[in-house]
Amino acid sequence: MSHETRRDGETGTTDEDRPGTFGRYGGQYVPEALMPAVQELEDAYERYVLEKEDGFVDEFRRRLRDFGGRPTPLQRADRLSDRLDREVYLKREDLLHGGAHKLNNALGQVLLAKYMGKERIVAETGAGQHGTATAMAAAHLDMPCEVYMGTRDIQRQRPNVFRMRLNGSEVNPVSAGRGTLKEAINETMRDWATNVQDTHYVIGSVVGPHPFPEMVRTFQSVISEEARGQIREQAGRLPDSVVACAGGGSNTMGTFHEFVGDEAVDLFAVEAGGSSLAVDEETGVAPNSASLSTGTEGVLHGARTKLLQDSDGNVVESHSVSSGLDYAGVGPELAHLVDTERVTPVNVDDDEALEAFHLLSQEEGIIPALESAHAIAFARANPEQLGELTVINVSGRGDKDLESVIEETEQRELENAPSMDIFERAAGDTEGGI
Amino acid sequence: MSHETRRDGETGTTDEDRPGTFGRYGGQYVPEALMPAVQELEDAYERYVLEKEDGFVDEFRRRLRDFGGRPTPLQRADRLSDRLDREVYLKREDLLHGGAHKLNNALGQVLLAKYMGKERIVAETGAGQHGTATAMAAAHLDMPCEVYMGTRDIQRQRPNVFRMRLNGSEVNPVSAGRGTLKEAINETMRDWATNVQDTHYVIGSVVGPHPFPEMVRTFQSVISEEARGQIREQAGRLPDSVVACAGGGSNTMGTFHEFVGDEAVDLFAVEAGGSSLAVDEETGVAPNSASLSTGTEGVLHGARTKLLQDSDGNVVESHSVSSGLDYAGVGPELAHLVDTERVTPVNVDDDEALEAFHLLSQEEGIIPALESAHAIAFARANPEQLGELTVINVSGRGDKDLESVIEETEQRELENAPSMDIFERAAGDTEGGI
Amino acid sequence: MSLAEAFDEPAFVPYLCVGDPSVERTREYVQALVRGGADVLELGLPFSEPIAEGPTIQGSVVRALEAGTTPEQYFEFVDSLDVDVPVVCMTYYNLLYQYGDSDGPGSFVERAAEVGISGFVIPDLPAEEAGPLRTACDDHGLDLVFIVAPTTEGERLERMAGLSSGYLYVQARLGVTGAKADVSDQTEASLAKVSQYDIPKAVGFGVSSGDQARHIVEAGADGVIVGSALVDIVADHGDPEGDDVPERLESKARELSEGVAAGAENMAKPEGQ
Amino acid sequence: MSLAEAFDEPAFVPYLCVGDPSVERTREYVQALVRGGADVLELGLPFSEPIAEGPTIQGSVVRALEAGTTPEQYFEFVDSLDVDVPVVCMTYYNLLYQYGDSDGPGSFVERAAEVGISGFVIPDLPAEEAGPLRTACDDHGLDLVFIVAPTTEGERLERMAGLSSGYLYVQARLGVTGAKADVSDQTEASLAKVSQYDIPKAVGFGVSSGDQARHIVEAGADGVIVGSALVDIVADHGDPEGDDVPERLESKARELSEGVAAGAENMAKPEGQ
Ligand SMILES: Cc1ncc(COP(=O)(O)O)c(C=O)c1O
Ligand SMILES: Cc1ncc(COP(=O)(O)O)c(C=O)c1O
Repeated sequence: MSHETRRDGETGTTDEDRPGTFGRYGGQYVPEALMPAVQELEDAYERYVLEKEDGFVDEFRRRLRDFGGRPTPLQRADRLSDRLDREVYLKREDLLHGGAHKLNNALGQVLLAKYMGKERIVAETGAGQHGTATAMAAAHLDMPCEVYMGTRDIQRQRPNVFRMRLNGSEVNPVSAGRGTLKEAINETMRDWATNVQDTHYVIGSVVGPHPFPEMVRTFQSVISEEARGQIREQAGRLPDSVVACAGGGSNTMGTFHEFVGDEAVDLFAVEAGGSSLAVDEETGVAPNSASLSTGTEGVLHGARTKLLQDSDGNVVESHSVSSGLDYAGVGPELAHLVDTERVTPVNVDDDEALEAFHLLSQEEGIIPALESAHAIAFARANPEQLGELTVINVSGRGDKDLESVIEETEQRELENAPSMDIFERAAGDTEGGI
Repeated sequence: MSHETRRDGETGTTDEDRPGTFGRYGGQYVPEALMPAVQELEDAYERYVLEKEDGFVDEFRRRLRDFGGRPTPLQRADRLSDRLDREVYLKREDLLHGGAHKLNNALGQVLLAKYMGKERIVAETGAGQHGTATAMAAAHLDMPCEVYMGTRDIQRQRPNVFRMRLNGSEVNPVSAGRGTLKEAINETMRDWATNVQDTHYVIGSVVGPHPFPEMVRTFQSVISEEARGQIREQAGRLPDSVVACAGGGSNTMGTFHEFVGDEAVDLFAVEAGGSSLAVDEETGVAPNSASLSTGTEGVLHGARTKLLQDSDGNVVESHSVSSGLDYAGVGPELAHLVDTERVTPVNVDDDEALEAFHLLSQEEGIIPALESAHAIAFARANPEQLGELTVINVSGRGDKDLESVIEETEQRELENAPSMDIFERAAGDTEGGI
Repeated sequence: MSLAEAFDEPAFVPYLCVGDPSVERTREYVQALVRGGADVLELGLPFSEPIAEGPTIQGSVVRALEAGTTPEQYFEFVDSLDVDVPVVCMTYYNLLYQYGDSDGPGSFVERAAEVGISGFVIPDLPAEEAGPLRTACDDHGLDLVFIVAPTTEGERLERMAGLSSGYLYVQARLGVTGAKADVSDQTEASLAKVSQYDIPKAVGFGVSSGDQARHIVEAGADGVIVGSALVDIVADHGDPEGDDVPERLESKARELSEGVAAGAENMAKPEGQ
Repeated sequence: MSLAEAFDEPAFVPYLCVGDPSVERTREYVQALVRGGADVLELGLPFSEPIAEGPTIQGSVVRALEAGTTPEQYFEFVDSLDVDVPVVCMTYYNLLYQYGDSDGPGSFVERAAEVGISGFVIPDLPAEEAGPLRTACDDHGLDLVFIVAPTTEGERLERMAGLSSGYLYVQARLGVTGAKADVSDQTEASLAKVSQYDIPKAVGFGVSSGDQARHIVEAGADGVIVGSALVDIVADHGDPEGDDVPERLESKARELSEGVAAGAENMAKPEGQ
């Protein structure tokens, strides 16, 4: 046999023209084995979600309402409004079933998988919020589900692991690397590549190969759809600004989407500034997760986007007190909106986020997720940037964060943290009188 | 000085004619020092709540919506309906802010205290659900709040203690007796008796002296108000039955109230059967909390009602795997509805409740509070009693119960409990490959 | 001696909970109090939910219950008590309600009358709920003492003064039982408020010293009720055999009764007697 | 030798990740593989997110990164490599994209050409995203190898066969890299699917024994790619000085290359050569 080295046929399209790209970002950088699945998903997304075939959209909306608890309220924050001397409204995604906006997406994808005839769900999870949302949706829709989670995260996030197991999902420990989110994503991709024919991979944010970023954003857009109507009804006009935290960016895009066309509305994506914005090239660690503010263009987990990487292109470890923001990449659409200056990327550090957590808990009676506390912290520190009327997304509740907030609070000097000596007092008291 | 032993004036009314009684039950058995406060509250309740003065009711409804997340959905439980071969709808109070129906009452009372010009809130809590709801409402409405909690409960319910402290409430350890709910109620009564002039006592269920039972029921009736409308809209008719768990009975009365006049609707109050329905007179312990089914008439915490007591009239210790049901008394109105056969008291034991907890978690993607699991367990075991169409109240979510469910599950052989060996597997895996 | 006679002179009214630490020891304690000058005895029958008590008396109640004290033991104890002062039973309504076969307080009152109890103080029974018990007391010739709180006013005060017999229990300050260093200014105001009613007024809640007792009597009280300061002595001294609780109780009682007597002497006596 | 020449006879294509446990040891290992009969070398450049690799190769990549292996070290290593077989660089797209000052894969390809690399396998770069790299490879005369998966069909298969140069990497089964006892039946079907294309077909994913290699060649493959079975040897033997990894690699390579050769002999040879 003899062969000549040759090539013919098309050269392949260039990235920027293809559907599934947002300016320079997006695309489908996945192993060939996954491409058919990705394309099948693209088709299904177009048919069921965009073209509303077979009543998918109606069923999705109905289940979001009855199972998920939508619409979530838009609440005027009385004391925060006083404190910041402007009108502050909170979009209460913390009230969604499961305790975070994550269910909007998980329910959408599991339902879509059902419409596609898939028989098995896999998902990755870091802090466990996306995993629990997926496990709930899978239980609700009677789909077997396996969630990959780093061994370190499993030990740190016991309650969420319990919840997934209680909902009947398998939780597969991933021990590679640091045993955290990045490794769990890699491992879920591998499962998908192996079982692609009957399995759908429910990705947890607006990241990954097309159509995930657009599809997840579409499922999450119910947030801004509601919020835009609610603020007009309650305040009589559009807000001057909208604020959301950004990890992968799904609550962010969900909260922004319907406002993107409203040019007078400023959009702030609040990233985790962690303990510092610098990257330590030596150790390959960025003590932050501010990929929009400090990241550079590259390819991660299937998409071209902004990410935290060293000069060679290896992805560095991100860090944040909030595990849901602790991710080195960000959704490609959000990266594009930042490049085109439609969205302003900002960040707050761990201490500010913790203080905002305490502030909202004490003054509004809402214990926010540490992720959401970042959005509050930005508003608190920069009221003048908000205009007269602002909407802040409370992407989730903080029940999952209690232990870590207590721990982190103890290690710092925060302005407004309550003392937790009650346990010692109660222990001391067990014998004595009152 | 000489005196003759004499008495004149009225003899006092007999209990059964007075307002604040339900048949033989109810009344105001409180120390004299509290009577003026109780009467002031009675007046305020009539003016603001019943006669809707000063926009109280509108403000309450608005805050329930925007802060609390009302209305909560009524959801058809697809798989439970299949399994029980009838239409089963779930009223999703687990989606209320804080994770249980408790906020309906706490928000109403704290707001009322504000209208009354009170400057301080006290409350008792057992499992911490009422305490956290009150702490949230107090933070939301900017009222200082102190919550009394048994030292034993403090150690058992860490997350809820954290939440109260995070919301800015003081938590006062009560070490008397067993250090649980009963003692915390006594202690809160004492605080109220001491600080009655500026303090309102937010009682956590439809118990206590008049007007509490009626007032708490009124605040909680929003559940049945919504549910009755929702089931008519979704199923086209009234249900054949309505099911709710009963501890003190606040979710119960809230879920039943609007259906009480619908005579064709059967009402089932599901009590905690614990491990046995018998009372051990020797130790003064009832290994259950089934005061409607097994209790006798007496006076407890300010009202005449059914309660678990020994033959002398001392209150015995109740028990249930679910701490929110673990109370020796029950609301007087519910006791009366049982006596008049409008409400059927039933009970399920600890094992059945745990199995129902697992069932709902796995098959519907809803992790219920252990309290609410009792209602599901009754439905599961007695489908034929439900008729063709039933509404079950899911009074709260089970996040608070995770650790205790795992522990209790390990000690039993349950039909459907998932294994939790994941933590050992994850720990073992930390070093090896996948 | 009847309650009415006991208040002819300003009276010292000590409280103890029966059964703490045992019925037999309570007997010694009560005798010591009488030796120390008690004019009336308030004897607590322990109930599991003592919502009007502070930590001191609550502790005593818990110990008495742990020792197994029952209403029947209580009655037998009072029956066998060989002292010449009237006994008032202090307890909570549920124990009255449950006693005997029929519902309601009747059987309890009947049995109380049998063993020579003179009257009742029931802290969780306000005037509004007292009808059935008032009737039963009337039927058996027992007194029913009501507590007038600092918050009691107007019509309710009228009604309670009218309903009360034996004496009026004037609560010296808001809150629950318990010894305090200062007896509040409230005392004088409270006494003034009830001065018009023709019934003995005994002041309680927080009295702990002879001095306080004297002041209270000087302010116009017909009696001084002391509980926690005595229960503190019972609680502090554990050894059931050789301890000196009776001696200490007697001397505390003497201090208090002498305070009462001193107050009585110092008082202007506008009505000659 | 060019890639085209290397596939004149069915070829044995071993994979190792450069830098595991160090660049110097990799040199010994590579020489051993060549002694054992390697016809083409697939040399991995470690990337932090190796999403297409199974645990074995992933572990190797992690060790190489921990040893500090960079693209530049990789290039210098290949440059200094004294072997007479073509080297294919296997890595992920982000490393190509980041290399050099300008965006895009151009500088990387240029440098690769400089050090004598013959082509690339980029597992996270499907045909749809390959335009820029294909162009750069063409500009520098390098091959770009695409992976055909069991799920690749129809138009996409056409397009990829067209785009691929050097060889087609035929993925033997779904999933990620990793040694398996059985090479799936899928192999024959996969080879049949691509038989019409006039380009060498090398089968990989899961091959671990000489026997399997022989079967694969008998089924019509032009090459057999083996990674995890070799990396297992690298991973199992830790002592950086005196271990026998090179010997074991050489003997495993020999087993595999002999399997390939045996398969080639046993094959019917319809086209004379
Ligand atoms: C409550 C909450 N908010 C925000 C995030 C960040 O994700 P995203 O940026 O995709 O919204 C998470 C992720 O777990 C989360 O749990
Ligand atoms: C979720 C939930 N359901 C039910 C109850 C029982 O209370 P109730 O009978 O007053 O509704 C509790 C009490 O804590 C609770 O937390």
